Amino acid sequence: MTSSLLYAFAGVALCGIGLFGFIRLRHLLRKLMAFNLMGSGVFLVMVGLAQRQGEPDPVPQALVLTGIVVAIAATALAVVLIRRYYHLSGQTTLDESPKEPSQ
Amino acid sequence: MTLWLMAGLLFTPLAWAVLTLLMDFRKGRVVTWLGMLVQLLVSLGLWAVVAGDGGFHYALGGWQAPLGIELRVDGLAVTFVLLTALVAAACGWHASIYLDPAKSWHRYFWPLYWFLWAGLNAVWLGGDLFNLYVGLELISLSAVGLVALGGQAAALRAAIRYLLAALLGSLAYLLGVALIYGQSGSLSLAGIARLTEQSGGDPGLAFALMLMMFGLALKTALFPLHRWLPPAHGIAKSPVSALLSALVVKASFYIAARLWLELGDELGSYALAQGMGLLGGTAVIWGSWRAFLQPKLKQVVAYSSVAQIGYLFLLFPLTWGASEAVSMQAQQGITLQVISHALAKAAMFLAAGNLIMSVGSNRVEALAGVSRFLPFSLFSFGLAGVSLMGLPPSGGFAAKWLLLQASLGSGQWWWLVVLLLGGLLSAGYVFRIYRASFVEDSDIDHFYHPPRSLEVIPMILALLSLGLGLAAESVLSIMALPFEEGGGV
Amino acid sequence: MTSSALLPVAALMTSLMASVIIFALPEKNYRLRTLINLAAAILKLTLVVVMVWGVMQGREYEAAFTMVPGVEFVLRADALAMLFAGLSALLWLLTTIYAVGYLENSPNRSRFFGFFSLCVASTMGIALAGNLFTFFLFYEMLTLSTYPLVVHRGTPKALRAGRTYIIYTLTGGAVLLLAIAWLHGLVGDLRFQEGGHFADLAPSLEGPVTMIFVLLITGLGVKAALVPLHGWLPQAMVAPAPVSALLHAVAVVKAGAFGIIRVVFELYGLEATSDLGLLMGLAAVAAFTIIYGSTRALFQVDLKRRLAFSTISQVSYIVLGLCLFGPVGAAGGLVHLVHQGIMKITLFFCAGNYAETLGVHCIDELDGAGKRMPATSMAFTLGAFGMIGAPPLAGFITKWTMGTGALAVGMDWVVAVLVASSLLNAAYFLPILHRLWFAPQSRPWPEERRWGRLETSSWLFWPPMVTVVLTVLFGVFAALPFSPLSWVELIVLREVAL
Amino acid sequence: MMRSPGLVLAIVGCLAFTAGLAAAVGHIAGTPAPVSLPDVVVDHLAASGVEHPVTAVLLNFRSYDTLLEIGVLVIAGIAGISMARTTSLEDPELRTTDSLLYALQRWFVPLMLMLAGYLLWAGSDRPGGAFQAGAVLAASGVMMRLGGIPMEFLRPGLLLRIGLALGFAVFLLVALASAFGGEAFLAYPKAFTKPLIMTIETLLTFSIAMVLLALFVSAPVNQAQEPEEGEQK
Repeated sequence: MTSSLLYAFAGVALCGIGLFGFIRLRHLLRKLMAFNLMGSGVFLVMVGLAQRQGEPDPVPQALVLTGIVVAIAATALAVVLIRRYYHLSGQTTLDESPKEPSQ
Repeated sequence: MTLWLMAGLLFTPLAWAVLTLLMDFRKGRVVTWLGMLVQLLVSLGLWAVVAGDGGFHYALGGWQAPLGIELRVDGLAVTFVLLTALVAAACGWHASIYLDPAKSWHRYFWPLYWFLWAGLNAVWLGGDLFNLYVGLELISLSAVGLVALGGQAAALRAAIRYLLAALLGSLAYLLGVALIYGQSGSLSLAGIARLTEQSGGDPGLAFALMLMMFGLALKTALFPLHRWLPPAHGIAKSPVSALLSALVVKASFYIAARLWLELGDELGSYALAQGMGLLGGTAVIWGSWRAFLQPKLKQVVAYSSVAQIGYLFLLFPLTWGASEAVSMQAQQGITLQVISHALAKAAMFLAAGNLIMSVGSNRVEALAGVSRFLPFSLFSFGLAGVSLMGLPPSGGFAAKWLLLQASLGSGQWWWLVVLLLGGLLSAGYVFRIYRASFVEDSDIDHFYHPPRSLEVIPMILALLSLGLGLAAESVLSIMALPFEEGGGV
Repeated sequence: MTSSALLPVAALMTSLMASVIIFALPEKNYRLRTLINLAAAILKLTLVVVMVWGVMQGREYEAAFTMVPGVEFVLRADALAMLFAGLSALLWLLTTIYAVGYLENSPNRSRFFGFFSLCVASTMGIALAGNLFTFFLFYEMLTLSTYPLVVHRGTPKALRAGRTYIIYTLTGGAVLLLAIAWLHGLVGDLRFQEGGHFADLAPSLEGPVTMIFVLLITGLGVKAALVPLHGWLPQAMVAPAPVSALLHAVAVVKAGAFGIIRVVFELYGLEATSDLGLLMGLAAVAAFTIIYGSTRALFQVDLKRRLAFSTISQVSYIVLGLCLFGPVGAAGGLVHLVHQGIMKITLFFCAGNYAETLGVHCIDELDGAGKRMPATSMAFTLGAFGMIGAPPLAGFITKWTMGTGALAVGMDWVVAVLVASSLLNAAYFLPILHRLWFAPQSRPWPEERRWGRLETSSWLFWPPMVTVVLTVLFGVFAALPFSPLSWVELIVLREVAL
Repeated sequence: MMRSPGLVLAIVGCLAFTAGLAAAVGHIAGTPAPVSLPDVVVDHLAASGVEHPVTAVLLNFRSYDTLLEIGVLVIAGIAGISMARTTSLEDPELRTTDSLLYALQRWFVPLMLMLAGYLLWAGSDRPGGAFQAGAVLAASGVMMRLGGIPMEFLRPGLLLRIGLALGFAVFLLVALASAFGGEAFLAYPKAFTKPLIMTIETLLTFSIAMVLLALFVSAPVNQAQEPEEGEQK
């Protein structure tokens, strides 16, 4: 069991926790946190699993860098949306208030 | 030549995204028209090239896989590229007249629109698992941006829900990629396929495949993961809804199908295949039923997308462990279904937009008497409906026919029920709209007449989807073309 | 494309193009619309006549291309196709003329005539379809193009009728599709051909093929209004009179019957069908439908509803004829395709005239209408007598041929059925005739309109006159060449090589 | 005991997922990868124009990914400013009058700028690169913003939009130029590989910082909203 493999398993744990949070939490910002947690988990798995023999592998590191940027973009977009949503509806969750037209 | 076509295909949308970002709505509109023309020509050219002398792999930056990213340019890919060019151009054209230039935020429609188009092309041509992931994100984020554009609380709620679903989906997919890379050390789909063929099935990879399938199914809104779709597609501006329903959901399905066809035999299982098919079948029934109940016109169309997407997932059971011929029939049927649904659904949303615009209400009952005032848009809506019901000679019918043959050929008769019942149920909600439009005793007698061009666009799309059935043979022939192997290793 | 391929396509295109142009025309522009309608109808009629002549010489007209992988789209003009095509081309012309008068200054006319032409195009396609797949294509097209005609008036009643109609026909279509797909999976793409395909059938296939036959007949029976699949027909009566006329005489019910003919004669083959023991069952259903329809007709007070139930019974003559397992009986069934068409369309034209001119819809309002509208009433009378089977009218030819056919193959019970239904026909037609001619006018007409010297608008006046004359001619000169009967005998010689 | 079946379901589901994932990872870890990409990278590193393998992969071997990735970032930026208040950037909740913060700014902002420059330059031969630099740059911007320095150029206008798109546009131009040069799309001409990559990196740094900063600054929402189609306003 190399150290990088340890990272991989840590990543697995993070994925599980993140998923649980993503499913259960209702406050949108918390959901977003949970998503980011899961994301980090995925990145850990990606890097850790790839260089389990110990020698560094640049490719997954590059991939993870790209992944991080994408995740940040997504998070930023989500925050903007959530904030505007809060501003317009005063809500922090997705459940519909009675006055909204229900889908 | 090919180089230029590829460059044009990948470069134009991105470049136009930048250009239109720097302009206001009106200028952006003019520039966009030019870009559409370029895209159409380039896509057509590439299609002609592939139709002429077969598909090929295209190594970006001159770096072969597995080091670099290779694009897979085969018959299927160019068919979808061409389809995208058609539908996206139509929607863009419609939007350029439909959207109100006075609203300051509409200027941001064009860049998002072009990024979406770029993402779609990237996905159709992508042959590299991670690159596909980036392409998917490009699509999702621009789509969410379009849904939320200038919207109010309800629109934002839909957009957020859409974004969260999309993000979860792509994470699941990415996790699968991570596992596959850890196992095979490569990201090129072709290469991985060859490896798995040599090494055979593997539990780790099987789990990875399941993860990816889940993620992609979530992004494709497969029942029961469809809850995010109707609000998003229903509340967006009509041209946007058209783009989303016609193309965006297809992108994630396309990746799922590619994975399945390359890796399914080794890594898939009968249970997984049947399970996907079962969910698809349920989606057909449930989606049609919900569509029948919706009070709002665009909600009806949106739920019908849920149902129509269900058909696509019959690909999995019908190709798993099936004979070459049957599997081919199934693939052709699904391809036709994708194309015809894209055309029909785009037509339907655009027509729905026109109808709503003219009666000033988005409810179904409001259509009473519209058949007297707006026959043209209504007629486009109806023709599109024919294709959704799978009645001849539409593309939807040809697709249904091939799927019937495939399910008979593979002895999986239970899909017949889905196919036939689904057709009848869709007739249920389509005829509900017709019916509403034939009602004569309507109290409202003032109808706003949208510009002619707004009415022409959905008609063209609807006619295409209707005529597709007659040309099915020639459309499908390009899929069977020879394909030069690549993918490194 | 050679001329031989061009002709059937052209015959199809005339009405298709007409409908496209009409849809494009603005509502107000009714002169041009009428002109296009009539021009297209006449053009189509001439094309059909040319093809009939050619087929007579034994020429083959065919256009085909591969539509979906493994399936061909075939348009083919053979003798049988010509029988149906000729009928629909002729009656389209008359019905168009009638409809123009009937719908004068009513709303949504461009929509009406657009779908009207579309409906005829589908009928033409059904006639010319060279294989089951192509047939199905136009069969569903017919469903779609008739729906707007049925609900044309947009009243709640019409919409309800439309709903019933669409549920019946689409379900039938689904069943038919299943059967076609299954058959295609078993034996591949089969074209219609004289004598059918299953003369020597592998025993292993007999089971499925039998089930497929049942499915096929079920799918087609919906439109042919075989009991118990007839529920939509009486409701569809709310449609405007020309539509009912077309639905009953040419388009929908005939499409079903014609499909059954194609399946029995040219797909399975008469012999194979009877070897599989399917003819008897079909005969029983047909016989039951005949009696049932006539009986129900007795109790209808609405004129058009009575005619509707009479259609249900009359159309089954065609099916019954096929089941008589012999050239003569088959001829009787086939010829009724034409005879019932012209007779029934006459009756509906007249019913429409009563409604338009006098505002009469129920039978008990008809008292003394014969004096007010002698010509129309004369036509109605002749049509009715034709239906009853009084010599020398067309209906008599049918029943006579069928009767002899039945006796020739020793199915005497069929004769009993024929006699019984004729009596029933008499029972529900004669009272009407009595009211027309002998009952004095008891009350003023519900809403009377007057048109100069003719008893009604000339658009409405002439079509029934033409059809009634044909009713007589087809009866009297049944023996001459090109009469429906002789044409049918030509077909039967090719079909039933016994 | 149990609060709701949903909760239990979620717990069970997540545990199952985690277990499955762990099993998969464990299984994969046991088997050697048939392809060793690192070796391939090392072989081609010389041709890549940069010494650091990660940067080589990012900006040369898999530059298409990076191009699209920046696209994604720009999209987020666009969506952000599409909701921006256009009248004024002054937003009380983003103002502070903390004297300590002022003091810190004087020291930190220049430092952070230097650090950003260093990260950018370091990227070519050791860990670092455009994104890290951009992030630091943006952070310093955020700090100034908090300090109440107006930074008018962040008002949604042509300037901001140019800033957003600049890095991406240049990247794109290089990509196309390579096509002009007869190479494949995105293939840098051999001679200029290094300078090209450096220019791209620099401009990317700038744009990335712009996007992140814009997302922070123009997050305040405007009142502009339009009703759903067919709903009365």
